[in-house]
Amino acid sequence: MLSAYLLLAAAMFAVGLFGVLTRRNAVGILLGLELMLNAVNVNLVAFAHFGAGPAGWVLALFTIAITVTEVAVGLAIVIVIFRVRRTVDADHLNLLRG
Amino acid sequence: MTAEALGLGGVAVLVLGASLGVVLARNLFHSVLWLALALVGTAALFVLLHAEFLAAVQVLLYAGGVVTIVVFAIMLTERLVGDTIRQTNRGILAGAVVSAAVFLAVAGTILRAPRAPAPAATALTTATLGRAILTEWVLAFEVLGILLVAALLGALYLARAEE
Amino acid sequence: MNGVPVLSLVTATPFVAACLIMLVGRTRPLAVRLIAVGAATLTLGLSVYLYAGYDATTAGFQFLEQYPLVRALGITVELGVDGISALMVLLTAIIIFAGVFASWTVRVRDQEFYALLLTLVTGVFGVFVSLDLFVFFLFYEIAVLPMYLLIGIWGSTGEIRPQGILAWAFRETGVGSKEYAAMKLTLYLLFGSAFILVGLFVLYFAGGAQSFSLVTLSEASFTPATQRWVFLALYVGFGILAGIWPLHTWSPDGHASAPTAVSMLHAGVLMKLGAYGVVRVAMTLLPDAAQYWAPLVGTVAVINVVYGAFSAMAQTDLKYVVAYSSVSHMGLVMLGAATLTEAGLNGSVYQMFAHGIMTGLFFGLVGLIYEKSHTREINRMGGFGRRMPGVAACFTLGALSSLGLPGLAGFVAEILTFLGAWQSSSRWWLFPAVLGTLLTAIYVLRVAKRIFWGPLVTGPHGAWADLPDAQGPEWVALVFLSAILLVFGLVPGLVLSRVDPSVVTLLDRIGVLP
Amino acid sequence: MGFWLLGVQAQAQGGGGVREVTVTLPWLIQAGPAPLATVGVLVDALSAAMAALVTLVATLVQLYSLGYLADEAPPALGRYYFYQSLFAFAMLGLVFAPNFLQLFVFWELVGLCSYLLIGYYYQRPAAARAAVKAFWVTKLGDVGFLVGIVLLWGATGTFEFGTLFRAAAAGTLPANLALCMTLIYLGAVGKSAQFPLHVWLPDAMEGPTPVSALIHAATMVTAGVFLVARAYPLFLAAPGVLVLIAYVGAFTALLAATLALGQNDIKRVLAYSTVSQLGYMMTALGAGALAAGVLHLLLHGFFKALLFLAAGAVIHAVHTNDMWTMGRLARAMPKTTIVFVVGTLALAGVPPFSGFVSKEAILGGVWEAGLRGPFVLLSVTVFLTALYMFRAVFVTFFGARAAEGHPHEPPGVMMGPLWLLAVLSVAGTALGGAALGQTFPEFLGQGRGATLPHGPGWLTPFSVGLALAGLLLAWLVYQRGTIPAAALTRALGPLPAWAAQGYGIDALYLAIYRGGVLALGRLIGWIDRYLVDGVVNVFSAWTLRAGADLRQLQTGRAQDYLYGVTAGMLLVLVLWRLWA
Amino acid sequence: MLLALELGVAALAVLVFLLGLSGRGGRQRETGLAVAVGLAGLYALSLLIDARGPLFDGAYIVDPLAVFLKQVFLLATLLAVIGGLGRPDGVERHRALEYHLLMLTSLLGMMVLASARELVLLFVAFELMSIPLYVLAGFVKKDARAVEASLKFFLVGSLSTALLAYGLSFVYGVAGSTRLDVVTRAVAEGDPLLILGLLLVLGGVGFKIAAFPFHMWVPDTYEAAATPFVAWLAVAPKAAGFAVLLRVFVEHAGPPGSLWAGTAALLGALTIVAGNLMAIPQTDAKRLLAYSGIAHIGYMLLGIAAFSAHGVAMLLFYLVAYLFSNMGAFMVVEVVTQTEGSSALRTFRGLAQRSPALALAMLLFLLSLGGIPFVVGFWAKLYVLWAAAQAGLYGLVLLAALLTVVALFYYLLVAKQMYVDLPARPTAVPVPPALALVLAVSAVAVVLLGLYPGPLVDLALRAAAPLF
Repeated sequence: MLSAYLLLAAAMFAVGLFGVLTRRNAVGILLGLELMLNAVNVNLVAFAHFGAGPAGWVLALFTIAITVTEVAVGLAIVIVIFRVRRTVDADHLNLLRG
Repeated sequence: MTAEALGLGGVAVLVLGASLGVVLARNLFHSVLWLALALVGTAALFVLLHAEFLAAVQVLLYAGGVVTIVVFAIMLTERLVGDTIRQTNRGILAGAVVSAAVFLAVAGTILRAPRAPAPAATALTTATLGRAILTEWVLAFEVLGILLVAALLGALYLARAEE
Repeated sequence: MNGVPVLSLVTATPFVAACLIMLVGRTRPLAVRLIAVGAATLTLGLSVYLYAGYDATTAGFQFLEQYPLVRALGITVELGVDGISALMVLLTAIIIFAGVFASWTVRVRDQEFYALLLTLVTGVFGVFVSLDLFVFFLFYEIAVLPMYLLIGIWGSTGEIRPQGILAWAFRETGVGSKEYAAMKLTLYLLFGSAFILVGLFVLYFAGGAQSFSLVTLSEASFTPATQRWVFLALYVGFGILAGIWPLHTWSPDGHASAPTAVSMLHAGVLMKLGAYGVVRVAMTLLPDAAQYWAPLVGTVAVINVVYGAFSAMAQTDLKYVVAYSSVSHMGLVMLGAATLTEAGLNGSVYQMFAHGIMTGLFFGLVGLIYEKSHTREINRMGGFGRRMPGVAACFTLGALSSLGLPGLAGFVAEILTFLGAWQSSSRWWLFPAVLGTLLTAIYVLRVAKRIFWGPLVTGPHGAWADLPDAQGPEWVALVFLSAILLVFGLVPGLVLSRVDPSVVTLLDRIGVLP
Repeated sequence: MGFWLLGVQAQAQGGGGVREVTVTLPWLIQAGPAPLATVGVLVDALSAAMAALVTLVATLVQLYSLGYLADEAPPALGRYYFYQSLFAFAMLGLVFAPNFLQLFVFWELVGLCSYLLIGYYYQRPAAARAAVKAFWVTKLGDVGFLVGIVLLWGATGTFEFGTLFRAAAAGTLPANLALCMTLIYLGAVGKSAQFPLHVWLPDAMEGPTPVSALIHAATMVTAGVFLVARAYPLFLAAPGVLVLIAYVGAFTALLAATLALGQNDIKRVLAYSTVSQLGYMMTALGAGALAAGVLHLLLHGFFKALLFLAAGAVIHAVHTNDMWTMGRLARAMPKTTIVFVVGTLALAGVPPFSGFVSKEAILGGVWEAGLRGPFVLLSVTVFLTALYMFRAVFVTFFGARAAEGHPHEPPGVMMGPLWLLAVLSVAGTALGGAALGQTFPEFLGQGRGATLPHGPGWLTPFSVGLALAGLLLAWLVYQRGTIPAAALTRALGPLPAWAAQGYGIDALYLAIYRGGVLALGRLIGWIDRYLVDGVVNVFSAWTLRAGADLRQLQTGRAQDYLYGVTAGMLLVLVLWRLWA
Repeated sequence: MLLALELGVAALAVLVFLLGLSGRGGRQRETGLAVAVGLAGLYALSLLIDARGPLFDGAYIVDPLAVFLKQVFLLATLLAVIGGLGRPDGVERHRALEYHLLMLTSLLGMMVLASARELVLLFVAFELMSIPLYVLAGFVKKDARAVEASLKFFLVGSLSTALLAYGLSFVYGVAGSTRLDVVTRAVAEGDPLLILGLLLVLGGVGFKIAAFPFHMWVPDTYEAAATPFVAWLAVAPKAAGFAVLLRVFVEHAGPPGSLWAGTAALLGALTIVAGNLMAIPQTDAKRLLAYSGIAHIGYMLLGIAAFSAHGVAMLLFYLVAYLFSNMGAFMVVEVVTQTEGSSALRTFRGLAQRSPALALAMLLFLLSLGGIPFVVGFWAKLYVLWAAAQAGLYGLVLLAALLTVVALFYYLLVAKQMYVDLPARPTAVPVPPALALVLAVSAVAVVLLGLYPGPLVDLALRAAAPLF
């Protein structure tokens, strides 16, 4: 049963990764990251549920909080970028390269 | 057991479907809405795993908070750009292959791993969680607090329009 | 004088002088030179004292000094010399003494030039007097690095036009420019030092001695298999510096581009340092491998001799001729070592010294000619003997020593090497080696004839009317080196009395003494 | 300079004597009781006689030079006397060498002096060319010499003549002795201008004439002969090598004589004549007639020096070397003519001149040794010698046309040495015999009662007849014109044309030098630059390009960076999979 | 007492906050000075107090390794803060509160990380360290390049965080606890899921230390962000990343050591090759240093690949060497950039003739980075190779040594610009006093440690010994 949860989480993680890798829009990439971290939480809670101890819940809780902060900071950066560059298309953000 | 499996199956389809919606939707707003759905679905998973408190946190903080911020951000940038934000994908094939490879690697390991016979399912009680946080993980909790303050400060600094 | 740390003094003096020079300020060129001369004279004096005071009746290391550096890892600054290294110290002191005078006319950023030059010399001294291989390596690196700036800043650019299918690579790397030469030399030598370092590590660990001290390590024993490949690593590493074929190509480019004193020092001393490393480290510590690889070392050496001579013949750039002649002569040095005979090794060490002086003289002269005529192309010269008879005379002397004319130091080295070669296990080495001297006679006299003999050609400003002979301080360098060539050619006992006991000790270790 | 030389001479002669004396000091030391090599002095009859020749001729030439080079600038003159004195020193060192190594050392040094003196007029391209040519060609032989002594040392462990001779006497010489001696003989081939290394000597005439007299006629070029004589006990132990020496010598003698016939330059005539005479000496040694060969060496030293110096006086007077622009000089320079003719007669072997004695002895020795081939060659050479020498005499001093300008006799400082040498050329043997009180072979230590070989009874008339025939032919052709020179040339077919080209031997060397050595040099130079170093440069260029290429990974697009992270992750996972 | 340093940093952060509230936070000099003094005091404190021991039942440990690392963090931050004082008018000046506060919180994260022996704490601390960095990278928020760099940094960092968290979830799940000592026991059983988790963690940390191919954010971020910050970013967080590697993989996941060592060897080799090769064509000093920094990480990874007390000690020594050399080099770039307005390599032309001392300092730093004797970098590189050789990784040692040659190529190119080429302008380059101080300290340290590395080696050996 645990495996089922883990596989589900893995699938979610992979879908999130797909979004991260393919989205052109920075906010879209951020959403993909959300999915990946969400998958982590599923993992944690599933493990905790199947007897791995309370740490899983704690970690899940913390992960949620950290995800929120990441999103906040990430969006702040996106907004700054918008302000300066008038685009959020990750493809166009290549002033720096080489 | 079967009920749980059935529930899991249903939620899994919901969550995965929503996730795919997040990464494939053309309109950013739709993506966000799909995300909200995926997060709520995850909350449902938590319920299935007897972690109701976390489910609540998930719905309130995540599905509520995060999605709200994102929408805010989108509104803000939309206002700045003056155009509805469209989004497309690039390199779908490569992304799919790489993601699939990661999935296969992880899933393969999960299936390969020797699993002890399913241990007694444990339920989460709010009290357990509260006690754990304030005893064993108090230091982490403090650090998390500082992290939240710092992140807030940083995000504020960045997002604030300069005088 | 027993308590005086002569070796530390010799090693440190140039560096202290370099620091002084940097402090003196850039507006006082004479003070800079005087400090350099003072330091060079002091080291020369100390080296002579060292060499004269070396007790030839016992072959071991003398003038020992010890200071711990990193106790945890067993690294100690351990100094000492035997006959071979004492001679090398003397050689270094002689060359730098001459080099300081030879670069008297450096006008551009002379303060930095002298400071770097002297720093370089500290490294060279350090290598020759270190008994701890680690410290040896450390100094080795110091001896390599200043070269980059010395060539990069004060070097000269030759005229090489890339042709053929590899031209793209030549253009990409910038063949011919001094920047290219500086980079090539530095990197090539550091590349070699990578091999040395690996070899030293294996010595440190595999012997179970956990020490870098030559003395301690020489009591450790290594399995034949270990010996073989460590020897190879050390041979390649040191061999690069010694200019072994086919890893020699840094040397012509580097020496041709380098300023006079640097070429003198580099071809005169640093290449010897490579050969010295092979003898001192590889052959001493890995006696079985020395025997096992001797055929390879010697065969490569005779390739060097003949190949270098032919290459020298093909050059039209004077500095390249001299540089390739170094490649050829270093072959003799390595050949002598590879014979594993008393005569051969004596010859090898003698050749290190003789070639050091000779090539120092050569590069000093070439530098003079270049400085006064502003060309390195042999084909643009002719009849210079009329305008610069002194230079011509010294050049001829050097040329004669290089082709092994008796009465000059080169001959003693060559005859000893030949005798050793014929006694060695691969007798046929004698023939290419002797052929090499014939080829040397051809290219070196051909060049001398081209430059100095015949009617005076027309230069860029009329008939080279403004071409002066050597002047003032330059004479010091030329006469000094020429005199040494002569003295050590006539009285070989000066060298052999000190070197032979050490050579016999080494051969005894290798176990090839009859 | 001259005084110093006299000192050396005095010292050398003071040491002279029949009793053999060897004094050595260690030179190359090594572990163990005996040094690897020594320096020292070996005085015996041979070296004493040789030293006497060297010092005498050297002194006379120095004197002569005072007059000959009076017009030179002081610095150049200093150089000249420095080289001359250095030469005398080196030559004596060679002569007194007690071992092969020292002999080789001074052998090279005299070569050096030769090189420097040939190149005395270094601004002249021809002189410069001749100097290096001389050095290279002799060096070619020296390489063999060096290898020979190294091999001999390898087999016997010594360079010392004394030790080697004792071994020869005891019959304990190594098996490869013939090889060693052949190689050592190569040195003599180069130095004494034997075929095929004779090509440098005619060109060496670019040097000042006194130099030619001293180095390239009387002393240095005979060092090869001296070498063979010095190591004679060893050569005797390798009879095959002696036969080779004889044949090469005889062939050289004839070859050079024919070449001398085609020369227009008076000094080159004399040079080829020297080559030819060296061939005689070598043949004598090869035939076992040591005393004859050495005697000819000494006497030749006198009359050839005389000839050169006299020729020098002529050149000094007319400022040209070309015989055909001279003529009837006998009128303006009668004394010079006399001494030149004396020298010529001695050279041609006309009795009673000194050359006659030694030449007879050589022919006798060769006949007695049963070397018929060389004997024939030498006999022809006797005829040719008289022919080409008198050709020179008639053309230069008599002939039909008068030389241009106002030739005059040389000053006393030049004439004095000429007279002295003329006396020695006339009566050298007699004077020597009287001074020594014994025969020359006795002097050389060949035992009491030893005499020069004299061959069968018909030999004397035969050889004198040949010489006179040559003289007569020369008179008919070049003085009387009875037989036109052109007719003579036609009669000989293409031979004269070839001879004028030195039989193409020079061209052959040049071809080997240019097409072989220099071309190979260029080839290897190319290989070095474009292959050996090319590899280095290609690797460097590849590294540079790899950097530039890898840099393309850094596209600047954020998602490619994310791919990077994912790829790294996958890489680690793959490694894990492979690990098991 | 065991938490004295962490509390000190927190107190300093509060102080900065209070200064900000009092309206003075906008003034850089005062805030910066306060922070600098505070950090210096804390550094001194770290040398004085000798408290060692576990806290929270072993979840938090103050051992020699932790102390060593914390001193590195403190020192790096101290130098960076002083260096920041030498900046002319800029956003840091007006927003000194945020700037220093973010730095201090990040520092706090690192310090906790160095001691954490428990996964939750480790994760939170890791984030506390990372998130402020994203903001700091884009601190000059009007600079299009800086914010772009910030976004890239953020995206790569977040993805790595996801990997790390995902890995941690497996580790926890299989081990049944988040305590590392429990993990050690679980690892012994060799559950592949646990290994997978640990490898994912390795990937997550790989981003932090910028191993190839997790490194790609580095050049962009370094090039665009403010130089004193970059100097710090190049050192402190990387040291923290190594802290995680040491704690998790060396100290606690020992048994399948060969796998970690092998992975470290592979990543190390790749990083050395890629970093050095990509540095060659660079024309910007900061970018060059970025790539060279990547290569250095590869060398440090060899210390882990050696998987021995020696290896770890040498890695620690390397960190210190790298700290001084790299920060020094970046500060020189900062000085030159202030005058020339660009960090392009060509601005260094003829520096030796314009400001000999500055050029000499840069040369020392470059030589140290290049691993030349008598400056500390030599020992660093040597010790790491030594450790690797001791572990029998001769091939790797040879590769590393060969690429050192490549590294010298581009360092020498910079040296060439400074020494060989002629300056465009003969005027001296003015050095702000704060930067001069940092440069002097770094240069002296580089030379002193180069001449006498013994004590530091001993210290590193003491710090590393308990891990095995």
